[in-house]
Amino acid sequence: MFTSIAEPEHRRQLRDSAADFLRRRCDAKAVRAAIETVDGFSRERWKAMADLGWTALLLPEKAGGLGLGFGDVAALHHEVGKAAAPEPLAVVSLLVAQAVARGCEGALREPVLNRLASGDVIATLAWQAAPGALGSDRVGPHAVRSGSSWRLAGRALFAPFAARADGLVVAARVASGVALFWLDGAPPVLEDRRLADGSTQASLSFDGVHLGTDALIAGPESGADILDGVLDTARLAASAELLGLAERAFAMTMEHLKTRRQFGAPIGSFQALQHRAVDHYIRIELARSALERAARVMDCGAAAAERGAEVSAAKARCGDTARDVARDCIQMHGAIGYTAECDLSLYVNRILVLSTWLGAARAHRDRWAALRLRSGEAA
Amino acid sequence: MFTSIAEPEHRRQLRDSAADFLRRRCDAKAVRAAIETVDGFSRERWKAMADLGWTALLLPEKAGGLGLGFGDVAALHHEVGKAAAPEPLAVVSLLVAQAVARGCEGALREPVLNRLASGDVIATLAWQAAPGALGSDRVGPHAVRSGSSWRLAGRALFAPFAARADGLVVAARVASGVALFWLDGAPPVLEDRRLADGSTQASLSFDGVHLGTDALIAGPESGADILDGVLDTARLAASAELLGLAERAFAMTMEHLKTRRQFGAPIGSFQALQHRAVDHYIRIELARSALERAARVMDCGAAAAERGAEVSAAKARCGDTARDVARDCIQMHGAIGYTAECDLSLYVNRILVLSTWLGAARAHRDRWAALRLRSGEAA
Amino acid sequence: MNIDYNAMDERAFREMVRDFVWRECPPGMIHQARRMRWREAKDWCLKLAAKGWSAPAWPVEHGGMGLNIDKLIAFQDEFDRAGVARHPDIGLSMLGPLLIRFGSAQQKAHYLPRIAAFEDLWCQGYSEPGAGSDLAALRTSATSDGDHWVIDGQKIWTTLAQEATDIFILARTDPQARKQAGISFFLARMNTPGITVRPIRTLAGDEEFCEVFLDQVRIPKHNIVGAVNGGWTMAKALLGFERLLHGSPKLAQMVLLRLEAMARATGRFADPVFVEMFTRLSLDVADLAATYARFADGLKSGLSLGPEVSILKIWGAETAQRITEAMLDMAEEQGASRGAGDFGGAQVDPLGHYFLSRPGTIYGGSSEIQRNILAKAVLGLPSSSL
Amino acid sequence: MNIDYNAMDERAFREMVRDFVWRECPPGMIHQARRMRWREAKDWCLKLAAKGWSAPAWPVEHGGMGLNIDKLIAFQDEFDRAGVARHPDIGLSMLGPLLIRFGSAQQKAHYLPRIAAFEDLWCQGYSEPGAGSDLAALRTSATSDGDHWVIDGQKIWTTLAQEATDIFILARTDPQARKQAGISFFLARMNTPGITVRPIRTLAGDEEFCEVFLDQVRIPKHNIVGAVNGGWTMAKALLGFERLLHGSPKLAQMVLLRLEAMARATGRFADPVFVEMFTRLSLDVADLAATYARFADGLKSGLSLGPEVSILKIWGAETAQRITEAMLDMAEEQGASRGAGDFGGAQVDPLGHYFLSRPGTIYGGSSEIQRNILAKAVLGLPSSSL
Repeated sequence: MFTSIAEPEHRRQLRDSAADFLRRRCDAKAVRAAIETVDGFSRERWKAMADLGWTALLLPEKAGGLGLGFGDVAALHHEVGKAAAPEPLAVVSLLVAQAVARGCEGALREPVLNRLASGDVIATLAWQAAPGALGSDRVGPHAVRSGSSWRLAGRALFAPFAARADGLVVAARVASGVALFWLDGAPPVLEDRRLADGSTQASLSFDGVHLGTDALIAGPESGADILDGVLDTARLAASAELLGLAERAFAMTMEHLKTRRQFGAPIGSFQALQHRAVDHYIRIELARSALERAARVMDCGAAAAERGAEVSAAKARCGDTARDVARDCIQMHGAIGYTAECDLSLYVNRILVLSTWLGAARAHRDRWAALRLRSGEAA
Repeated sequence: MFTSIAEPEHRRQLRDSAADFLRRRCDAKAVRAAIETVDGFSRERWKAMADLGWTALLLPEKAGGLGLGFGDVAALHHEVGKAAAPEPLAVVSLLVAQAVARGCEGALREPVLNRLASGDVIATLAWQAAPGALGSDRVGPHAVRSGSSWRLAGRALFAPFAARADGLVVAARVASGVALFWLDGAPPVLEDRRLADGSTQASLSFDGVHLGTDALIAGPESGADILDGVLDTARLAASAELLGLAERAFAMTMEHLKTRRQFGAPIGSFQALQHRAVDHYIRIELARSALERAARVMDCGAAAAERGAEVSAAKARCGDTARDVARDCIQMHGAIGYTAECDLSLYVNRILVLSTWLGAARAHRDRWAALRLRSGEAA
Repeated sequence: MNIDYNAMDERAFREMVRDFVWRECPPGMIHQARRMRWREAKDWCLKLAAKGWSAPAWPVEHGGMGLNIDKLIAFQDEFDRAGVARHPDIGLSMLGPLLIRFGSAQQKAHYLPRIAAFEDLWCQGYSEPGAGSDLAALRTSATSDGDHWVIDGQKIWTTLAQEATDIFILARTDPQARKQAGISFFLARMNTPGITVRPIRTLAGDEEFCEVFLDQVRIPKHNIVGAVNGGWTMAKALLGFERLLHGSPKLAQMVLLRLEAMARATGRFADPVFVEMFTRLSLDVADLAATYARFADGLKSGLSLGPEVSILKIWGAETAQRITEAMLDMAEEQGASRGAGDFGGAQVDPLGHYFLSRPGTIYGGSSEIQRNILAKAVLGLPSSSL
Repeated sequence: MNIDYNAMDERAFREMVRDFVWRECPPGMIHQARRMRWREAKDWCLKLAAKGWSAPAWPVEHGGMGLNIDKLIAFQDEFDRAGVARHPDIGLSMLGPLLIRFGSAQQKAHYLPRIAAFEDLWCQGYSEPGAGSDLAALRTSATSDGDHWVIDGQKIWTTLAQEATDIFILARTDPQARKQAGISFFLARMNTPGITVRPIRTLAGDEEFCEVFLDQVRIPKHNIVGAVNGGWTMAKALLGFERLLHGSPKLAQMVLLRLEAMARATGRFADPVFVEMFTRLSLDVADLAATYARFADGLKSGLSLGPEVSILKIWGAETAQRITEAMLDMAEEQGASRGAGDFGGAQVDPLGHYFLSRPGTIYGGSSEIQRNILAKAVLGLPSSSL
């Protein structure tokens, strides 16, 4: 149903193998079982994903990674989205591992990256000062150097899976910018909340946390750039997942329209529903275009402003589209679409989470406008 | 098709007689003939409307008027809208005559009101400083007293029919407020423009205009209130016309949907068009409710803020609804709806004019918000 | 206790109601983003019953307040302004009016006082799996067996059946009759052998609806309302009550107030983009309320409700949905959490409200079906063969 | 003059085109809210022809520039950025490609050079009264009479027929054949006896379209393109060209640029509500352009255009409409005037743009029909009997 434009061969192979794995290991029943656990995901499946190299897609081959690019990240997460897989792939492999890989040149680098890539640990990133914050200018925690240690303080909101994590990258404001630290062990959770899709997010308090100088991953000369970079990378992945989620929710709804009958005809033969379905189809195709454009721009090594504008355009489009598709898929399913036992619910709930994660649509449109309209370059 | 709730008997009679007159004297052919003249309306029909008392609806009976209320004004203009009658009824009878009637106690009062009520002259109102201005805080012209005369200066925009008028009320900023003056004869037109519906609007320059002290209709102690009052009254009428225009455009489109066939069936049997038609029907009913609420509030003698909020709510709703109905009526008519020979064009073009006249929807929503949200009273 | 409420001055009446609500309604019943369970609502319900206020719309002789339409609107409005959640009311708002109109003297005498006192909690056996809004496709059957009817079938989307004591059931008594003819209307205790209930978990994580299985359920013959095969009259009347009930602007007003509370507490009224959107939504709700009042005026002046009353349900439900989507937008990352969150001090549950507003366009005749009906019955557009 | 444009570096190619356009295109051809007439476009057209640039997409051997798709997009893009209005191009964009593919050697040799030189101006006799987008209902007939066909019928919505020198006509040559079979494709001079033109005034006050009456119009037998009764192939091919042409983001881009010019000149970028809306519209256009590029990439890599290409036309036309509605909103009272007005120094015609964008969702298969096709052909939804 959806337009496929030729992709490079290695990417198609990545897609095929991902789709195959997810079909076998992550059907709706398996997702449902995982999200009802305390973790909200399956550690077994997580380990299996790591074994496939999914946690190390962007890492250079010499660091044990696959050395792939952003287009490949988008393709993988697109497949992950189609399966509504609940594992913290973008968090660990893109937010955390990329922060360490890009920032850290010290003794921490190898062991941390290895543990992350192996799937043995779950780690997360803490940085966000307030709802709607999008980057290094709105970091919550702060830190001061005091002799041979760093004294941290302040709070971070919305750290995914933090209460289930075994380690943490924390971004903190320091005297001359933003620095990144590695914090081993359980993060200092203040409040843990369960989200619509069964995953969890915590707010953290760093008051009284002391770290050795060896915990520094990136100092103020590069911390902000690295933070903004990994956030945009994770947004690309979230956009791709949203696209996959929207596509599958839509496809399930089209199946429903073809099979469910009312007033003596399949409801999919009702023109009003057909036209609405077409509207969603169009918007899904626009979302695909926005996503591919963002991945291409990132693969070309664009500067931060260009990357930010395109990633925000993609996140806004994919988030809005997915949420509107979800809403109308409930409606087109009728009452059954409102039940948890309908597989659609897995998609709707995950869309509701990912569409707000790392910035909802309005925040990203505002960022796009700030980056693009100021310079007089409109569209 | 449209919901009729019981109206007082005198109002139904007013409606019936108006509908009858318009059916006889103002069918589509007659409208078309009138709007292609230099005036953009028919002076003959104007005189006949005056003979029916339409120019003196709100005037007290002792001043030769009908002594009716705002609900009646709304009812009459609703009928006028249904016929797309191009005569300057709201301008002369509400903006001008009401300004004179409410403000003027001097020698001018009787003769001017008589000439206006008789239909012998066309007069207009000049006040507006800029696009989007809504009231006495944004008056363009200004005046200073100099001995026994007033020296005027400054400009006013969007004065309807000014290049065809034989007299003018001008609102001007003076030392301590806003004053209203009567200016006899041809207004000082700077630029005359023809609007979508064939009517005209002019910008005026008052530089070098001198008026005697007897030209003062209302001084600064009451000028602003009177100006704001007549503007809201004319907005009520414009809202009612917009409702009537939207209803008729919609009804014509429903007729088209019932008779025009494509692919072997009347196009009105296509469900997608049916559902869109219902959406417009709903919005027309909401517009009717907003209009009736505003008229009722005015008939209860509400204070300026309350009146302003309700009139703005009605103008915004009626304007938006009419414009959306117009747009979709073109679409539902297909190519024929894009031609000038289709009667729909008369309605579309007039809607495009009235929906911006005395403030487009956004300006009125902003005004509503300023009046209602500041005080914490939401809905 | 014999107050003539209708003779009271409206302001005094409102003050009386407001005073009672603010004083007596437990905080747990205020501003809830979901339907209340009996255990949560019980205290409040019994207070209402003790005051004689459980059935504001019923005639006084049946234990109601006998309010006229003005007072009824004022009464409801005060509850809504205070943010009182909906308590179990199917007996009060659906079955009661039906029995008053169509029930036998014995049925009225037996059931109405028990409903008004919250002794019985009713649920409705109406929709069936796969039938959705298409009531004519009803498959539950009732066969005569001596002095009983024996009912077999399955109902779905039965609100809070798990805590109901009684159920009313539409079942087919004449399998030969076409479509709507041949349906009858039954009353049954939930503890009758053969009735099983299975709660359905919703998207929101609640168990608001149930499936009800009916397996050889024996019902005494006198537990039929109206004539045998006359159930369609009842069903239509219920639809009529529902149409009015579902056309009320109260859900939209309630969520708008929550949106406003969130926005005030978090300073969003300083954001012109928010104010513009909030203004649009406020006017959507205000014009809905004005239209509702216009229909109510029509009723008062003796007009009957035509099919055009459906516009209230369509617009009300869709407006409520738009408002809850605006709540999600404003909540940003917090909109992903289950349960109430803190918004600058205001406790609001945007996701709960989002879910709560979903069924409004699906149940009681989906918005699509309502539009089909309006297109034909009101706009006079030709039938499609679909 | 034998430049291999396709071998040029894209930047150099764009600079060359831009330079020519900015230097040579008359100001009256820039930023127009309506289609240009021949008398207005003539100078510019003849300059293009003299430069050999009138037919960028045609092969070099037929007098075109022979541009590949990248260069074609760049060429068009430079025109659009400069705001160049559309000149009479039906011969160039519709008939030319058709003749190149289906015409006889004589037809190519005779017509193509005349089209490229703007000696002939073509119009299309395609739609008929009452038939709308339903081409199978074609009623114009052609009957054989010796070495001529005699054509009778009526065409409508023929763009600028009043200034065309030639017309191509679809007519039914076999009245027995069902629907699309039995149609043929004819070429005729407009001065052939029996052809009468009546302009149709539009909502916008222009006379952009005409009715064309065909009364016993005698056409030599060699003026048929393709086989007798083979016109449906031609019609489909034309629809194919149209689909691509109509999917171009250029109208949406053009009106967005005008909106931006208005907003910059009047300081509206200081209004957050405007910026929010402008941002949405900009992203709608940007994502349209990205989707168009994705389809173009598909074409380049050898995929053929399926029915899903219609999404471009639907979204492009509807986005352009939304943008022009935003122009009207921004224009406030000035949006009611006919003709260009002054907006802080920028000359813009919001009403003209509003009208100009209306036909995009009606002609060439209305948005409703495109959605019907997509629902069935792409989404695989079942046919309704309507």
